[in-house]
Amino acid sequence: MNLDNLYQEVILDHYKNPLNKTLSENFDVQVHHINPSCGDEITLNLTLDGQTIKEITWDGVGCSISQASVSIASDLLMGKSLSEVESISEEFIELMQSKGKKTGDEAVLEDAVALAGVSQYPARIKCALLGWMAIKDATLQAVEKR
Amino acid sequence: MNLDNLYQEVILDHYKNPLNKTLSENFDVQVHHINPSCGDEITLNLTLDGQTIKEITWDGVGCSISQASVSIASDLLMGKSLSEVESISEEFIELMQSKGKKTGDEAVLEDAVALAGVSQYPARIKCALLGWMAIKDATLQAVEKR
Amino acid sequence: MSFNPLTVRDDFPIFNRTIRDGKRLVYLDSGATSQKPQVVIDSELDFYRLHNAAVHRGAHQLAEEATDLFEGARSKLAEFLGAETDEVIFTKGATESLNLIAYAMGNSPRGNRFHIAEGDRIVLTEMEHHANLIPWQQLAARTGAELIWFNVTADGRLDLSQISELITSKTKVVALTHQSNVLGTINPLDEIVNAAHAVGAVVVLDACQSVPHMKVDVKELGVDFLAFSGHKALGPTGVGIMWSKRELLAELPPFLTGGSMIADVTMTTATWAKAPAKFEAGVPNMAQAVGLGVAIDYLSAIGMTEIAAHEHALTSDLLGKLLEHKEIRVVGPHTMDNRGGALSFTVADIHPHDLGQFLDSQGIAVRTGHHCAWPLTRSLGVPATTRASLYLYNSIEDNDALISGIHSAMKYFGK
Amino acid sequence: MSFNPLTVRDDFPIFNRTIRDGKRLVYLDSGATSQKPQVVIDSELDFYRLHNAAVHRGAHQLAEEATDLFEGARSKLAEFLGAETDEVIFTKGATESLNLIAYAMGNSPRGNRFHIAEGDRIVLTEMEHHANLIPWQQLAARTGAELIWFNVTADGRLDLSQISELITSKTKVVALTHQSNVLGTINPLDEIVNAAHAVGAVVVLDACQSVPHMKVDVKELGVDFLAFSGHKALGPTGVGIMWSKRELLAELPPFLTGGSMIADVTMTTATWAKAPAKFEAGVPNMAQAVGLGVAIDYLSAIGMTEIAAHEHALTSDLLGKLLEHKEIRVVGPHTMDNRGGALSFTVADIHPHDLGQFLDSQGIAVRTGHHCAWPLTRSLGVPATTRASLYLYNSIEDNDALISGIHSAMKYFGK
Ligand SMILES: Cc1ncc(COP(=O)(O)O)c(C=O)c1O
Ligand SMILES: Cc1ncc(COP(=O)(O)O)c(C=O)c1O
Repeated sequence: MNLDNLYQEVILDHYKNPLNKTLSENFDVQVHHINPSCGDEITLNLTLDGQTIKEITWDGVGCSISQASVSIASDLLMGKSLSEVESISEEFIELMQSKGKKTGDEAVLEDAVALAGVSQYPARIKCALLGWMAIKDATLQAVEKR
Repeated sequence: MNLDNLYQEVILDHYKNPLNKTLSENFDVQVHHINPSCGDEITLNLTLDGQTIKEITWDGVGCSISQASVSIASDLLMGKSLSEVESISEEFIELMQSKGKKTGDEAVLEDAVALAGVSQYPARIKCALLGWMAIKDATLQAVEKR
Repeated sequence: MSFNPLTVRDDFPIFNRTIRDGKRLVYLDSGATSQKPQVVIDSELDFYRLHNAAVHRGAHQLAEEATDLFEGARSKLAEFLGAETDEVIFTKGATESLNLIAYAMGNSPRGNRFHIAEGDRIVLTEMEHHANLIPWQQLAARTGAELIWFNVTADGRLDLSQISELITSKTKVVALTHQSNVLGTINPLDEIVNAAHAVGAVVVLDACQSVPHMKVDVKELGVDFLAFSGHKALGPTGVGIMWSKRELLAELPPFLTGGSMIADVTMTTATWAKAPAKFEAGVPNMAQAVGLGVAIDYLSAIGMTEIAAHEHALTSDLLGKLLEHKEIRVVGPHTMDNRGGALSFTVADIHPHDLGQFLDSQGIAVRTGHHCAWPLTRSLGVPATTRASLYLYNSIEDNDALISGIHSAMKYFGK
Repeated sequence: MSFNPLTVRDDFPIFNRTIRDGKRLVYLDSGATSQKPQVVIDSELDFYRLHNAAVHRGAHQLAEEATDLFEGARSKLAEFLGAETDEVIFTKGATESLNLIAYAMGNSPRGNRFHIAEGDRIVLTEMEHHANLIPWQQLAARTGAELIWFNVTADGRLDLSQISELITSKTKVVALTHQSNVLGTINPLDEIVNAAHAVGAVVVLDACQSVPHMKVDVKELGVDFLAFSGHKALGPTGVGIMWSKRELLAELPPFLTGGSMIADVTMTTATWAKAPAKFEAGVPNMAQAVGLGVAIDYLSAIGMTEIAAHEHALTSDLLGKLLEHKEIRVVGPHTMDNRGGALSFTVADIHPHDLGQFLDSQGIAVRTGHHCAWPLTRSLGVPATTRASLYLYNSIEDNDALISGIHSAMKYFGK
């Protein structure tokens, strides 16, 4: 097992230069998620436009995996329809649980395939999922709110 | 280890024909002791006369060891001075804790030396001590009462 | 019997030793604790030797492996019980599991479905083990709730005739044993579960004497909580299970608090993780949980149906042989329907403690006393009994050793 | 150093394995859990293989032997701690021990010296592990008592300046850790114990990080309750100790209720056995208690003073090496007085989780995160740190491996 599988260039890039890491002033829903096992925290704002996610912005502290993952997810899922968001998220979760057996479909997951290596480090899966779970939660709340 | 060391003739005799096993009507103190690990129970009446135990009577249910031991103790300690009772009881407790290494001084313990074998069966020591503990408790209470 | 208990016995190293100067070990005390197969012992050993680390807490390889093994054991237990993985809580034993349920209910604030207060009722049975009696007495005392119970008939069955007086709209909890550790009685659950659910009460099942001996599927039973101890099911000491439904665990407040069970903590407040973590504060009994998983594998490989059939045949044989003697009084059902392999009896007026001691001198291990069900033995008029309890490694020759031991004891004590 | 850690390491089978494709195991996570010497593993194995039976419950030979071993372990623990035998309670771990104390106090009726009510105060410190924080939060919430605490200074020491405002006639309990699992700080007890006793309060000591590492004598310390976990002291998982004084245990109500802890039981009432039985409901974690006894023997044979000296030297070495680097921030005392071998630090702005992962790839096991002391790490402005914690099997080469691992990590993450 090579550490470079975990810390791919793409991940370190997102970690250093995270996307959408400025909380927007306006939003439909704001959520705050914590990873209690390591103390990582994230605040995430989400706005819907009809059946589409219009905007995701966030702020937080955490390891490279959790920060890169939310950066990638916010970029990937913004502008997608709710059903696309659901299927992409499911595919990502499956990738995370694959114990190194899947590489991920780049056509669907784009940069998120770089996180494939995480699935070989069970303690890190929660890091990679933190942002995705926040987005899922925020989306559900936003839909409910209407 | 031979079971006959535990169940000596003297013990089985006391078990079949227990001494002082009729509760007296008058007493200074009545105590009720239980061995919670096996459910044995004993009620014991005790009367002092100055510095001497005047009367011990009892009733109860229990195994041969507990029944024989209280029968022997009631007989042995009745009529003895409080300080004699204390030293005899201490000697008996030491015998019980001797893990088979002591045989007991017959001049002091009389029939109670027949219980020496109990010390090799740790689970039975509590049975043998049930009556002695009741007498000790009753004596203390009787002294306090004055 | 579709397996050979003598072959099974080879898996249990303790049967290689002898008792009291060379006697064969006739172990008839599995109701107190079971013996352990080598694979279970080895699994604890391997955990310490190869994978020991604090689970859920480290990013290093040992911690990953330990977590995998620990959570793997949870999955095994869940499958074995027909439960969801996150419904299985590791405790130190059934006693803790039952206290957990009672204390957590006591911690439930007003408005919570488990909140118990004056006017509420907690329903037990007269045949409960102290572990499923005293925690409820204490909860009743703390909350002002009323404690009432099903009586036991002279032949050792639950008296259901008063069910509609006992289980009413006031009833919040019905806690009972699946199989009596004294009588061997297997209690009928359907009627009780239906009555309880009809009034919105939950059913807590003490499965200490059933899970090790028969197929138990929590969904089929329909109960709401279930508790048992690993050490009675071929597992290590120091581990037990508390199971409940996901939606109930979500509502139930935690019991033990501390590390690894929180969502967030400040100096004055704390919020909880989801089950199972919510109920597993602290570094868990990891090696023991892993060992219990292996015990479950071992039982499953033989088959719970086969084990139950084996014990049924053995119990039937022993019950018949005990009932042949008019000096022997069997306390508990004399018939084999809904009856497991715990057989309590008295022999003439030989005190059980003396009988047990004599049997021990023959290498035969039984238990004597009130078996931690004192109210039951008192109500049956037998403050103490001798109990033989059977398991998969017992055989007809063990039964015969017991019967011949009883004969010799009667001679020895002059009866 | 009067013993050779490399020889000691031979006693611990886990050091024969390698990490991540052949790397030597550099285990710096003993603060989470310690590794186990072969003798401890063997003692559990032998219990199951030769003596397994339910203690205190049977009149047969196995039960006698099991009871002897179990009670023998209790005596060893008592001697080790300078306590009386019947003052030593076996629990499943420190978390249960601390919950036991808090819940039992919560069970104390009015008139009992442990009764806690509105107006009373519970005093903690800001450096407590969640296990010595949340149970008290919950007790305060249930009783209406006030929860207050000692602050921690910037250099990781207890700020005693407010002692007279904190410990007043309203104070019933002062609960604190002996050694911080994050900072390594060893707390001064004399002043706190004297202040508490002067107002009639009891002192509860969380000794998880002290008992395994230095000579702890309960009489000398003068505290009233003490808790620790076996698994951090070379012992098995699933066993811990709660100690208190005989006269306090006599007055403290029980916590877990069930079998083997009673004097008498009816359907509606129960009275309690004397300590230790009163606090040990159910079939205990027998094999684990026995294993802990053997761990204590092992520690005593090497000598707690020698172990403390060894750790002091190692800690001093590592602290010095860490402080040399301006990119490394050590959280906790930078001097060696009253300082144990838990070293928490951050490295540049590499997240501890990433640093830990990198070190793991080199075979180095550390812990990262808030170490179950979240209020502390938050108040120090470091939501997460990396922690190396040292024990008797560590050596200077382990320290050097860590330092060189940190260098490589800085290169890897481009710092
Ligand atoms: C200071 C301190 N207190 C309490 C605990 C809790 O111990 P356990 O999780 O073994 O119950 C720990 C360890 O996790 C600790 O380091
Ligand atoms: C029916 C029943 N319930 C509860 C218990 C308590 O189990 P443990 O002592 O393992 O916690 C036992 C066994 O002792 C039992 O037989």
